[in-house]
Amino acid sequence: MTVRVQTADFDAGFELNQLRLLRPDTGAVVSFIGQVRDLNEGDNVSSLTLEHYPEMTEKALQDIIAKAKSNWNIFDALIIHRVGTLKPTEQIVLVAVTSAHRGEAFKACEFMMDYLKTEAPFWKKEKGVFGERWIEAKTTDDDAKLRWTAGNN
Amino acid sequence: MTVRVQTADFDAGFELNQLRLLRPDTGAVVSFIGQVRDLNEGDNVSSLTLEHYPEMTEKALQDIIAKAKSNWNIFDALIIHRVGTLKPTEQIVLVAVTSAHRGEAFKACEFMMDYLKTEAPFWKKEKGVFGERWIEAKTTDDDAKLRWTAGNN
Amino acid sequence: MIKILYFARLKESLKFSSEDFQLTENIVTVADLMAHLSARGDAWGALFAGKTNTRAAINHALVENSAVIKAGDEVAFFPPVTGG
Amino acid sequence: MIKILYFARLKESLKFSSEDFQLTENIVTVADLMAHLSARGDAWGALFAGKTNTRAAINHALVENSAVIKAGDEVAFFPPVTGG
Repeated sequence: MTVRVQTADFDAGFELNQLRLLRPDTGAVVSFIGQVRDLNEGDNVSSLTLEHYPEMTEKALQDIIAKAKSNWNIFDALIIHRVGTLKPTEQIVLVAVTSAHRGEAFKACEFMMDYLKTEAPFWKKEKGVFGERWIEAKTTDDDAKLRWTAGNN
Repeated sequence: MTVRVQTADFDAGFELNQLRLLRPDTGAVVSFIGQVRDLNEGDNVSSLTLEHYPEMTEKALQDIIAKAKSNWNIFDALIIHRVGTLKPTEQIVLVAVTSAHRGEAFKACEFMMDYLKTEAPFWKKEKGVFGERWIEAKTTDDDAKLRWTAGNN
Repeated sequence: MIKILYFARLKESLKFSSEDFQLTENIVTVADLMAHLSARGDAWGALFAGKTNTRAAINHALVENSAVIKAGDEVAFFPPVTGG
Repeated sequence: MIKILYFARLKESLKFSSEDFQLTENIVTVADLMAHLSARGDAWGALFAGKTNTRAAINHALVENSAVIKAGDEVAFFPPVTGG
């Protein structure tokens, strides 16, 4: 149950190895890596700056892991989220989950991403030829989260 | 669209980095790692041997990737599957998918695993205090695959 | 007294990120506080209006606008989150 | 002539993995071939019976038992797959 918020990059392969070897009865590791796209809404993006609410962020991420653990039979979970200014193709976030079998790990990982996108206090601002602009929240992210409470899991 | 069947282990971190950097507009990488559990049906397992149908395997895996590509808007996909004799906690399989946004990558990755479990010609035999035994296919795997044709995606 | 924090687009439009604030009898909920702040005019008027659909947290937990504020709380206002 | 391959549990119970086989007029489908092989007796009788629910492939593609076999095909029999 590890949560880290950091400006530094992370080594996804190292983290996944650590996580999967925590228990010898682990059968499945599902992970999500999010990275900065060089393109958003049709415009070239030169950098992305992530602001967050430091006193709240780790608690919010731990709450998301706790929710995932109460919903599915998972062994362990990890969230690493970067803040600060990032360039296209840099990694932003790693969410990884282990379990005995794949079904629970897939669901828990996607659940965690859907909650992270709607409940963790991060805000993105992007720079490009257009100048600077805050990225708008997507209603599709709210819809993605609502799926999990609509009995559709 | 890479498929590899090999006895050697793989470096998941290296593979994920290669995959995610293929396109600068990649925003999401979803991956599954399967590993040998030290426990199956309540019995300790000392090793697992994977047999396959060499002339058919790569084609079957490429077909699974092609199906995923026709169903979802994904950029690229990778399947590495090991054969031969493996010990508990060794990696068996890596399935990874990239896309612009996470929803498509999650669905495509789980789809590929569900099809791999029911259509790719691999067979597992495990050893332990119980002797040797072939692992039985699970009807839950057939059910998992059928979800994708029942309009429930 | 409570502490109020502002993040992202809100912080930028106000040009500051936090203030200490004296609760009064008629400010009971987050919605009451938002109405009070909006009445300051200028950038404040736009703060909780329009498409930005401001979210609030009390003591580091997301809350609805009907949540009750008490002395000593840390109240934060921010736009819908966009991490991940 | 066709080639028949056996994998996993089937290969083990037969103690060999492949054979060349002469198609006859009354063997048209995979199901016909399975019936013919079963009639050889001993391990063959059990091969396509019981819980093992044998799967078949023709020329490296999974097929139903109603699929038609033609000269030159590679037909494979194996248990339900268990990779991943």
